[in-house]
Amino acid sequence: MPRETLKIVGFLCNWCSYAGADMAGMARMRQPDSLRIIRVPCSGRVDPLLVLKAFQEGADGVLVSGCHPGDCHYGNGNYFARRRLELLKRMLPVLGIDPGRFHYTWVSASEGARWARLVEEFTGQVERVQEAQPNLKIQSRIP
Amino acid sequence: MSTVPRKGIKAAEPLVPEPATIIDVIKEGPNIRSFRLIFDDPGITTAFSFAPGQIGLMGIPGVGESTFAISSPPSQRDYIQFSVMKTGFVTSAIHELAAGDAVAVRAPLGCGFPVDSWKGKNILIVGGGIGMAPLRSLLMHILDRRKEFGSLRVFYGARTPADLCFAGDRVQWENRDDIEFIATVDEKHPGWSGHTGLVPQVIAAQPPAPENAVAVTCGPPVMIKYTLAALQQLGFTEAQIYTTLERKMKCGIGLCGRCNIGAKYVCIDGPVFSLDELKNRMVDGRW
Amino acid sequence: MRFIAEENIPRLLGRLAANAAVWAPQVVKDTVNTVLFAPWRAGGEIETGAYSALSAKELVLPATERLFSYRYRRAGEGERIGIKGCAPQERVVIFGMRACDAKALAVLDALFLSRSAGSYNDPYYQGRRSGLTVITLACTSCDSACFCSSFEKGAAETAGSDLIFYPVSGGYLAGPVSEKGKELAAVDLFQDSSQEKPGLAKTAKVELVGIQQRLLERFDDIDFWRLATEVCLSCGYCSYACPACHCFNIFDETDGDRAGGRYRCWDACMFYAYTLESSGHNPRPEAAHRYRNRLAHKFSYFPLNRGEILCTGCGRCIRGCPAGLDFRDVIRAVSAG
Amino acid sequence: MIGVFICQCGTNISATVDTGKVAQAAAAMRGVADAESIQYACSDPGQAAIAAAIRHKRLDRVVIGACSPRMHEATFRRALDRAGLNPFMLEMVNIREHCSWIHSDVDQATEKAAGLVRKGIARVRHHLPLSAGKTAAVRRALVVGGGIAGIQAALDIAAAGIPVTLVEKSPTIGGNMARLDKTFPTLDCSSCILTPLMVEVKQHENIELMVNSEVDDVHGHVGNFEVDIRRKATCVDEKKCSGCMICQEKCPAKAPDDFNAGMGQSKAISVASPQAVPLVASLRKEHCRRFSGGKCRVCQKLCPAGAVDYGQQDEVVRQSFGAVVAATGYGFYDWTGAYPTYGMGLYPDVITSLQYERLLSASGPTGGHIRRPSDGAEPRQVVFISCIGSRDESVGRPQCCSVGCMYIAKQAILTKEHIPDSQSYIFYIDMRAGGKNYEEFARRAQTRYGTLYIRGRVGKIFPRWGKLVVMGTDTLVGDQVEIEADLVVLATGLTASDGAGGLARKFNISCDENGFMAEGHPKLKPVEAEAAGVFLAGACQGPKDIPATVAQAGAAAAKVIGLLSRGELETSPMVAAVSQSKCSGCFKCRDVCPFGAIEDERPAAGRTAARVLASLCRGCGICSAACPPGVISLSGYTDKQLLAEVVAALR
Amino acid sequence: MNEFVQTIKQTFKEVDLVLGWVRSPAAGVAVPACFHTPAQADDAVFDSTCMHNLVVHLPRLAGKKVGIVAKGCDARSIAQLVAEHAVDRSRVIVIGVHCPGMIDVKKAWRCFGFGKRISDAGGRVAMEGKTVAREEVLLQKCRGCRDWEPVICDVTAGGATKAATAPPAEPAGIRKRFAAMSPAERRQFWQDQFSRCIRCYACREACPLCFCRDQCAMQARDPGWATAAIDASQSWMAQLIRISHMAGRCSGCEECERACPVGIPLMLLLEEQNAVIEELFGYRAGAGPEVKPPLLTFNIKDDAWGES
Repeated sequence: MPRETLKIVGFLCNWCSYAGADMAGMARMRQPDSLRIIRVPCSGRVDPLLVLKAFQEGADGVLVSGCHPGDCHYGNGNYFARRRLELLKRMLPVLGIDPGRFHYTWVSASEGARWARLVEEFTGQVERVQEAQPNLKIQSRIP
Repeated sequence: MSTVPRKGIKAAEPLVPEPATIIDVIKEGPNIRSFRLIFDDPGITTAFSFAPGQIGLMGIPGVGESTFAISSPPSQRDYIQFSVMKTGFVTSAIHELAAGDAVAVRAPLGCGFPVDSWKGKNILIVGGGIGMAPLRSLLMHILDRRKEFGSLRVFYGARTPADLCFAGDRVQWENRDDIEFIATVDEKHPGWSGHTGLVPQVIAAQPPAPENAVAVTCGPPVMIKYTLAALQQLGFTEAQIYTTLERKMKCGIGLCGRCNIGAKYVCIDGPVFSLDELKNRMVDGRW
Repeated sequence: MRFIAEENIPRLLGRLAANAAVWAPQVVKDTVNTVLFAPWRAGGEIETGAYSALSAKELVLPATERLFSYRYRRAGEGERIGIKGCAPQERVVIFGMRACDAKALAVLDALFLSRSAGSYNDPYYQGRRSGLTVITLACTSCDSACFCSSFEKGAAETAGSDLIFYPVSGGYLAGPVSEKGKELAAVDLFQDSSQEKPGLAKTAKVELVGIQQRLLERFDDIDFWRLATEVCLSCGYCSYACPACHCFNIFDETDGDRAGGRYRCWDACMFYAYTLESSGHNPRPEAAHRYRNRLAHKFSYFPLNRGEILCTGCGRCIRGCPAGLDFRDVIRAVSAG
Repeated sequence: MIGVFICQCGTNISATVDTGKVAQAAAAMRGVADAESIQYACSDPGQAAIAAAIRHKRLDRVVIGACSPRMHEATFRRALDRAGLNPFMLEMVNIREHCSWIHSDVDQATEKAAGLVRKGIARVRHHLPLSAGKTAAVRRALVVGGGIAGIQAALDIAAAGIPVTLVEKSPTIGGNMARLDKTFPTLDCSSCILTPLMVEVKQHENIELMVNSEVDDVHGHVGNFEVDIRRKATCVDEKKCSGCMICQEKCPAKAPDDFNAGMGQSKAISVASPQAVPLVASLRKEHCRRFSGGKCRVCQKLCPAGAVDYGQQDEVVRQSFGAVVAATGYGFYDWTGAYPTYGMGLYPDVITSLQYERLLSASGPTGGHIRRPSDGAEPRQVVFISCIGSRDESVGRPQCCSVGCMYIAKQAILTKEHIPDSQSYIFYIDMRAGGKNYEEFARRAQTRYGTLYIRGRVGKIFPRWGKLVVMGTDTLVGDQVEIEADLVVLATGLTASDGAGGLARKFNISCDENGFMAEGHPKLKPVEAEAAGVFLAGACQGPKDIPATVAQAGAAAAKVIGLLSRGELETSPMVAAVSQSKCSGCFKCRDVCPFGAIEDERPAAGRTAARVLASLCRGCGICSAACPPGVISLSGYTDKQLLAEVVAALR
Repeated sequence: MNEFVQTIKQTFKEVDLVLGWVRSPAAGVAVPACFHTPAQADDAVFDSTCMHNLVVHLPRLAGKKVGIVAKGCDARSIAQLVAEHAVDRSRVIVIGVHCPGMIDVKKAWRCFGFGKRISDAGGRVAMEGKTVAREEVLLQKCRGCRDWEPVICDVTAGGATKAATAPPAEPAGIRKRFAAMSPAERRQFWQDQFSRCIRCYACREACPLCFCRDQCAMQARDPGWATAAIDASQSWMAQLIRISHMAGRCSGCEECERACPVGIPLMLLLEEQNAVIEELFGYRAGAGPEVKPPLLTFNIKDDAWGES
């Protein structure tokens, strides 16, 4: 499936990862265009249900990125996020969602290059998952 | 093309609303707005007829619909008006609307006030806050047929002067000599020269006679509770007192459940009830 | 009376399936004997021995159905709404409904197809109901949750059915109730028979005389209702399983920015949210308030307004209640005064 | 009514995004009353156009598709405010950093931009007007670090009448600058320009100086940081000590001389340097005989002021501050482990530039005479090697130290002035002399002082007959070079100072990959840390020279003065709020709140519900994700807003 | 009068009411009941059909002093509620019983039909002459029970004399099949399962830990995690709201699955989640009243499991 049709949602914390993505932009680092970034104050704001909601709505991939452990703008938001998201990641196979469609990571404000690489890699990963098994959205059947 | 005048609710598809367009929005108070609208099918606006007290469901497809009393009188042929207090999901969305915006309406529904049976009687109208909306329709209707009734007395209360709706109308009502219009606010307020005090207190201070009279009341539950007590104290019987209720409703046509008070459905048997129809159900507010 | 041999049932259903969807009770795969009515396909195994967890009311009142779709379009400075209604016209044959469930259809007809003054009939219900053919399976046995005998005709109830099958040795006697049923039983898979109808089940009997008034008298005794509901979980199972419960919710769904639809779906009077108003006020805040309304609606209000008791004795609410509640105990207590 | 404005940002956006088409797509959305493409939305005419549209089209919500909200969200909020709209009815959509700058295909970028704008419109529908609360701000600033940056910041803040506490971990302020001999490019004496400022700090009525002190713990937030400052025990009563240095003279225990970068010897009890401020002795227990089990009490017996107190304990002082300046400076790269071919520090005559600086200094261990460490001989051939631990990927340090080229040139010049018959060689990678008069200065080192510049890296240093053989490549000529040197000076790169990382964590300052503290924005917030109320001065934010440090310190001071001058701060309106009627009182929010901003309240008899203390809430939203029924919600990032965004992103 | 009833009666000295079981005349099995007087407690029973977790009623009885009969697994729900400040420990008297292993009444009814008195002795479950091996109708959770001894207990009221019964079962039936499924098959599996869901919320209402009840996000219109539609996609989302909110809280009492009228195997999700939580955080919900639930805390060394 060509990359353009992928739908990937990213939840980025305002202080590190969103700024890192900005940095990648300032450096004009080319990235795949399938990502839609949603800004949140902190990765700790990302209710795992938002990720599941994205999958319910048909997302092909979901990416969450926060400040590096120890660098949270709020002290420890990403530590809570890490627990919640790791659990979510391990639950995805049970739901029948390929865990390759989900990734959580930490990108700092200065890691523009790393961000660009990450987007490239994650998009590629989702692409491969997608090729192996098309995204199956839970279907509604309302008369 | 159908030549039969249609109502704002389709007999064959009662759950499907008629598209309408807002032509004017009037800011009545801090969180109350009146919306004047016309049906997109001009035939409906022309043929639209209803009795004061009847309700309609106005909504925004994609958001939902809610029940409102029609606050314009039947004689108003240019538009129908709903007055909406912002309390939740749908009403907040409605409050965002402006002239030119589209809504979808099912109206009229329910039963209005039995005005014809009140001919020759003295009429007492007691309203509070947004509860004045259906009473505005009723009052203007009675004024249209003023000669058919005895004395006409209106008490209208709100928390503060800003919460009193229908400012333009009030000036007219206060200036007419065939109606005694008394507005009151809960507490003294700078710039307010009218009555102060809760509605039941103000009624008690100028007691209306129950003989050959009907009383109509609509307002917040607390006000209704004490107004009913005050009226009954004055000798009004349950059959002489009417109230109009607003309940959570979905279908508006007696099918979906939920709006019943005992065996009565507010959407089809009401919203206008005489007190003897409801009995004690008004007292604890649980049904 | 007509007779159809056991082995001709799949043939009969197969033929019917050519012109209509055929529904029958079936065991749900991967479950412990959960029986539901579901679309039947040739070769599918029909479970007539066990009790279905839900009635088949979804055939006339789908759990969720679209009422209309809408689309906004620009009109000068403003916008206009275009609305397109839905008119379901489905042909369904249901096989294996019980007399209680079929009776419930007749009860629902009294509401949704009413043409009394001031009320509207329901085009969606009507569209589905008129296309529905009901082949009822008469009960020769029952369990302790069944209580259809509390009503006039008990297991011999025919209302709502088009054709009733009475189990006899080697097959079923078929008794047509309606014209539809007569036509159905006329086909060559049936033959005339002079066999006696089997004896039908005698189910538990709950005394309902005077209950309409008794409930109203008990209505304000809230402590009574609190006791009655103290182990009630306030879930919606009893409503959703009930063949006669019909309350619904209406909600909108958007499909993109400018289009979408309005839908209705089942709703249950035992839910807190059912009567919750946007102001935060709830006239039925506790399970006790909701339960008394539930029983009063079934045994008092609906009979008063529509002339039918909103219960047909199927017993699902007793059999499946996760809290093991048996509302017959409450009815008995109300009757006892 | 929603207004949508798509900024072209000159060609920054419009080169890859067809802003007209994006505006058109937005106009097709429900509730969008106005959608237009603007050349520069942030410019005066741009803002004026937005304001005009707000007024004329009665807009109540605004979506601006432009650069990152981190850049201009505040700008546009102010614009909304001026136009009479609540500033929080704005949604910014990033179609520059996240779209036009990272895509090249116009169609794709345009479609993505339109999608992003649709997502913004879906979100803005759920915006609510918000207003800021006010909290009192403590009118006192904390400056951490007593180098030139901290000194300058403290003096500037104090000059505005705002009390300052200056915390320095070592026994004296002055920092690295106090250890320098002369400064480039003017060659004026470092002490001569710094010492008066140090003294002024000591004497300033608005400055409380705390040396031998470190920040232990931090609570609170902008306007009211509660900081625990640990005064480390020095066994000397600062108030009594007169700095007579008798103790140092008589102390029998030798100790390394930190001030002289290990080039000389000091004592267990000592005054850091003759110019130290405060001029107070301190005792290093790890070197003291008494503390290593002996009975020595020499210093205490001899101290004329009776200032020595062996029983002194660390003391933790809690103070409140409205704002904080981090000025923790820099350290030098430890080269010994990374450059094995340079002798791993085993050759005494391979020294660092800071050590050389101390050899040059009149106040240094050699009294300003250049003597090489191995035998005290005066070197004739001096080799300088630049970029040790900077611009060197092979040791994982790509960063430029930004001062090395200049200080080597300075040291070469000074070498010639000290020893006229000496010859200096400089191995360099590139000459970087970007500052005012820098290029001329470096040129002078070659022309007037005869310094030989060799472009290339040194491969190996090894001793031969009392000399050090320096083997390198001259990449301009393409030849091997071999120099017999008497002394080799390594221009080590600048690193974040020890402990800067720990401090950064305490104040929620993020650090870059080199360990330097990250500024809020590389262009627009060069002195603000991301944590509100925390500012950066000097080399803690990145290597820089003295003028740049002083400039940044002044800027940080100006920010602090601006922040604290009003006496109260606006609290962010984007804080959490509880819908108490729906709260079940499980307090999961309180369990996860990093700021202690949740307390319990009894809204009705028998019910407990959570309440948010808005002045403590910093808007992280961790609580919101922890609350099962979602009754605590973060204004500006409500579940509704995020859900709308998710759904719109995928449809 | 038996010892069990006697123990309950004695707790009335300290409590306003006691939650226990009585035998339902119609259903032939135990059903939950509230005893308000010692005399009412005469009807109290405890047998292997007392499968209900009565703890579900505790949060809504806040303000009253309550006695509750609790099996080992039920006691874990109480401990978890206390740890979450949802139940005031000082207002609850836990009457611990030793559980013989509970019969899955649905399975039993499948063998015998509804409403017949079930006897349970000598490893056989019997009714009206028909018998079946006990293991066949035992609740899933009772196999390999780890919680025979109540973790919270104020008085002991007897019960079974030895720890439960069957060894942990190898995944069988649906569990075995599910374990072997590919992601796509699992997605389809849930599609099928949730297309049966009628959103009666019996799962939630039966859950002792779902104490938000009336405010539950599964059902709330605002912010609208799921619409009201009774449809696979929305039901999937709604159920995941519950599963997600149960993370680190579910004590595995199986009440949701038991309550589900259409037989959705909800425990497949919860069992897996509980296993992941035990693996990641070494935590079993209901371990004790003082323990901090794992998602309400963190450890900076959590990355031992590796950043993804």
